[in-house]
Amino acid sequence: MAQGQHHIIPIRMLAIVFGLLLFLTLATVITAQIDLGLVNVPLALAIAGSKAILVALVFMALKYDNKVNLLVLVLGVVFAVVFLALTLADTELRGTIGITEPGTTELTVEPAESE
Amino acid sequence: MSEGSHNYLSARKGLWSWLATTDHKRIGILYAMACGTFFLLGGILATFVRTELGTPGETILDQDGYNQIFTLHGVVMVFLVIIPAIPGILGNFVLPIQIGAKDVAFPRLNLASWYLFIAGALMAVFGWLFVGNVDTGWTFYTPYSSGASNAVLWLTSAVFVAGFASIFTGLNFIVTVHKMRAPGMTWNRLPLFVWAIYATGIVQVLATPVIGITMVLLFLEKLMQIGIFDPALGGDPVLFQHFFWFYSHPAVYIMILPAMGIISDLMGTFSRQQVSGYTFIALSSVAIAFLGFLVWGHHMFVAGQSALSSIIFSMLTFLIGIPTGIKVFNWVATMYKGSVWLRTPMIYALMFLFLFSIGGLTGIMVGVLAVDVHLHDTYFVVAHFHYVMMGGALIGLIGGLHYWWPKITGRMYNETAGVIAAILVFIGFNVTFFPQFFLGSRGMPRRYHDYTELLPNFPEFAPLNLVSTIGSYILAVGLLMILVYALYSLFKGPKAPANPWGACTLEWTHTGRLPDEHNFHETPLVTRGPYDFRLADDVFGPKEED
Amino acid sequence: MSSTGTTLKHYFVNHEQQFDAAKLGMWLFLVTEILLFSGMFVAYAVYRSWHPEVFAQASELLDWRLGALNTVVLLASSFTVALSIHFVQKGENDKVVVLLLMTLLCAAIFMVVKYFEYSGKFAHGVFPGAGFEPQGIIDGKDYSKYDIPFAPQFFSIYFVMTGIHGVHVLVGMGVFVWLVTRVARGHFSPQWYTPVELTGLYWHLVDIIWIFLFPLLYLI
Amino acid sequence: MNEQGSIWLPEPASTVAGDVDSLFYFILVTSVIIFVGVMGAMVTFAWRYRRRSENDRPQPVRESKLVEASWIAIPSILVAVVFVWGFRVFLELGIAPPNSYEINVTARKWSWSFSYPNGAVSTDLHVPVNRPVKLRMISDDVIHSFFVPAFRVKADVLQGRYSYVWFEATRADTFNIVCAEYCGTAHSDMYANVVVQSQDDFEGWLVENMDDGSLTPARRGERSYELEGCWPCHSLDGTTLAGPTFLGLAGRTRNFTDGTSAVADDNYLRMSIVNPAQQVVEGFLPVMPQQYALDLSTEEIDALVEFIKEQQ
Repeated sequence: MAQGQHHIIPIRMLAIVFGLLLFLTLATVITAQIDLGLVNVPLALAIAGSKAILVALVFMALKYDNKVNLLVLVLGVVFAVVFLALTLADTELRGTIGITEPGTTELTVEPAESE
Repeated sequence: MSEGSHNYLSARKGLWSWLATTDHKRIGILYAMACGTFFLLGGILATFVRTELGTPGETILDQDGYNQIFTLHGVVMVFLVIIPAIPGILGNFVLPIQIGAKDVAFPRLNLASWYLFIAGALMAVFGWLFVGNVDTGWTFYTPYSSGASNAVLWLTSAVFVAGFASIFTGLNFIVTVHKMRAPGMTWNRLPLFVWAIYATGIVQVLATPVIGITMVLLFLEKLMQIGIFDPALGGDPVLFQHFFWFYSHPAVYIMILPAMGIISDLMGTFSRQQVSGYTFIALSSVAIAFLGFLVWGHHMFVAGQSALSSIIFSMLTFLIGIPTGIKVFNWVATMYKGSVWLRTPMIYALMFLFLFSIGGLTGIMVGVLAVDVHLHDTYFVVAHFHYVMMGGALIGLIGGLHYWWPKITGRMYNETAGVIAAILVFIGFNVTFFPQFFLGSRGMPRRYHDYTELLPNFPEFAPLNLVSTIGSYILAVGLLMILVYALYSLFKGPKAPANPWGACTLEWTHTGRLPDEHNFHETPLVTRGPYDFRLADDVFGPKEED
Repeated sequence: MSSTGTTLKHYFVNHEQQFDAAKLGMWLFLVTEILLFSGMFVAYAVYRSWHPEVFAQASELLDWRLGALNTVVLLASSFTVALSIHFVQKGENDKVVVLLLMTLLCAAIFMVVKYFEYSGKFAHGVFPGAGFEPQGIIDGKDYSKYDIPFAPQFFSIYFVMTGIHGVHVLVGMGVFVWLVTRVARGHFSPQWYTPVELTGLYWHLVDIIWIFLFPLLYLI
Repeated sequence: MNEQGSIWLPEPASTVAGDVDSLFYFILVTSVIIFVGVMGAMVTFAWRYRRRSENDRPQPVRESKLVEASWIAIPSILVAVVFVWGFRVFLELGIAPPNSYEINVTARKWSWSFSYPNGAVSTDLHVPVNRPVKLRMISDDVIHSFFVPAFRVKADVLQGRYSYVWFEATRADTFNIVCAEYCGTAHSDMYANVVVQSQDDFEGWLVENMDDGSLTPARRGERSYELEGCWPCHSLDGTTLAGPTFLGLAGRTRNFTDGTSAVADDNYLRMSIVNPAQQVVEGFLPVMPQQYALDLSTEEIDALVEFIKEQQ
């Protein structure tokens, strides 16, 4: 009954996605060998992200599925990013505000005494 | 639908029918027994802690003994009582019936999560009894925990396993609410208890895995010195605190949201009034669930995190105050022009409002950057979270248990005894915890075995601690009294009518004195909201007690 | 009620509801997996941003060719799983068996490669945590030169991440073995193939995690 | 030195304390007003609309959007005010004046030691009055937290990384320093004093405590006993704390947890300092840190042994 009516993804579509995934793997390996400076990391992550999206949408059939499932996945990713971002907000920014300048060892400077 | 042989208790007999049950109602009762036992244990530990602190110097425990006892008190109360209790007991029993379902979406998973929970608890007990002492505090801060006894390995594994019990419970409820609602049970006809448990489920599913991986990393840190959290190996102890609080702050909402749901139902039912601001309360539960993930750093203002992130976290913290405030104001407004029936559950609901307001307002206090620097890790914080965790979550649970007791057991409890116990709990609670605000803001740090050395400068610590200890005994008497009359009611209590409170959610209107094994004879068709007392009156007016 | 399908549980109204519920449940479970791994990604990001040069240097010890091979193997296994769902929806169960066996084979190759990677590391003193003491010369790399501060952190994270990922692969293999026997006994039909669908979702997620692990650990 | 103040807060004794207190009392008063308002409404409604009979029916209520909006808006404004105020005072607490006098702090289980620019070291913190003082703090072992209630300052002290706190004391008096982060067995005994002195007294104290190498070995040992934090666990008067007392220790026969025994001679005393876990005396736990072999020079250990032998 009901399950028989589910969208069947054509083999052609699956094969194209598989091909794309292999291509992107090759791309990430090649770009990693070239020193692009600051671009390397974002590029690798962008490629990995596109691969993940391909897998999620087609192999995992989210493209054709109930949108609630997509929402669930997006929420999971969003909160993983929140975890990452707010933790890095600490670890990357330590010492930007606060008591980091060296103090003095001199006792002769006594501005407060004169008040 | 009167007394028959088909209710959920009489349908099957024998120990196995309980241990292998997939009936959500029976699993709720299994949780009740487990959590009840752990609550008793945690409560006994708490009286040890308070007795030790009652007088200066060593009273009944030496330093190490005291450290172990408060650690166990924390671990038991947080992981084995407050987190699982309301979803496990009342969520399981009530939620499927309230939405008109015959069971949760995954009944076997539901049973499995109870066994996981028990397995986690047994691991903790095993580690404690046979492996070694744990004195790390329930927060397991590194490097103290990575250098502590091997029992920590057992405790972290226990938290990991019990965490999965919590995940599966939350997952089950989310799917149940999405997919199992009866015809006509639209989202805006869901009882607010269901909304709250649903929001709790979101937090359980999204936050709990992180305590899982934290415990794995801590386990490996202790076992193989992987150097992620231990500064002696190049790790960062503050990173551990991020990991820990990413779960443990949302966990606060796992504890309090279900209690808020109970209070919403109680306020509606016992005021016979549409709950004021239904949509606001429902959505504020979800808002709290999400915002709860953004504020964990307010536990770390003085821990050595960057000043900038402290500022961000403090700002986000205040956002949570808004939906919480909305709830409180709406609950009070629900009584306006209602017909307020002051039975025991309603007394607990009002008590919740009193205690939770204090907990919430002092929460604002400790969320303010500069003030928290002074108050952090003092008894002020201890008092604050007991007002929220116990005055909020546990008082909500006790109120809910009184409310649904007739439906769960089919019997009434003694109303007079209920009121007297409630008054004792109220007095005992405030006498115990209010002095701790003074203790903390005057400078007494938490987790202190002794304060003798501080007495020359702070002579008031002695009387304040003594009062607090006396209060804890009053509180214990009140709680034990509840246990006594509940047991009495279980065996000797008068039989309850199907709907003693005149409530109009499905568990009261569409089931008998005790629900059937599969909840309903036929799937209910829902045509009105959960608090439409005027519509409900014609059909389901309060029945006479028989 | 289908003769090949499992019966409808009494608490569901129809198969559609039962299937949707199972699938939503699986998605929620996958989200918990994402959050579980997120902890390790956070640890990775923090230590990488603190010690980028150490991470770059330490990752030289990982062989990107083996990593790339494993990536291709896992992608292929995802492909075969996706195909198996295609065929189970069409009721061609003999093809499903073949495809699932191919998936198992890919998973086994993945684990064998991992085994060689791990044992190669252990043989030269590259252990997670306190045992970290790299030594010996392989492929012209003097391992003892990698005994630098915070290199242990890189390898701890490497072993924990790939280790937990590997556990997931092993669990997946166990489920596939169970699935193959059930498919072979004709338990599934276009009317009811929920376990195949759910296992497929799980497997794809394991693949996605690796898609991120590969560049982060081996390449950059 | 009784720290009077109000029932809520001890008497402020630093420049920032007053600002923190004003904010504290502002929130307190606002909270009390809100609390009384909400509870007043609750009690009034519960009484005024109490159920009078079985057939009591509530009156219909129309929900007011205005009311709903106002109790979103008013709390929002209040928390915004409180946040900004808290933020400003937090910056004040967080940024030390550039001319601050710098003192190094080491925390360990379960004692503090303070070292001054001229080489003086002490177990109680001595600071000049009306002079910003900045502490650079580090821990030898687990996390501790430096907390002076009278100054309203607190900061965790970590291993492997400095953390800082600054304050300017406004009264010459003695105040408590407590450890606010749980750190194990004797956490509640990890206290010290901060002695606020006039500029002249402070300078005099500094000179007096400078280490000029003129001490006898036993006196140097006594110094180490205080500064390295032996005293929280090893008494000199026969009291049993977390570790054995030093009174009458030398020359006595010791029974160990592994069943063996030995006489406490010089070598035993030395070994107990550098490798305390090797032989643990019956009735005690192996809780003593292992760090002393690294922290103490050979001369310092010799001096400590001399000092212990003196306690008869």
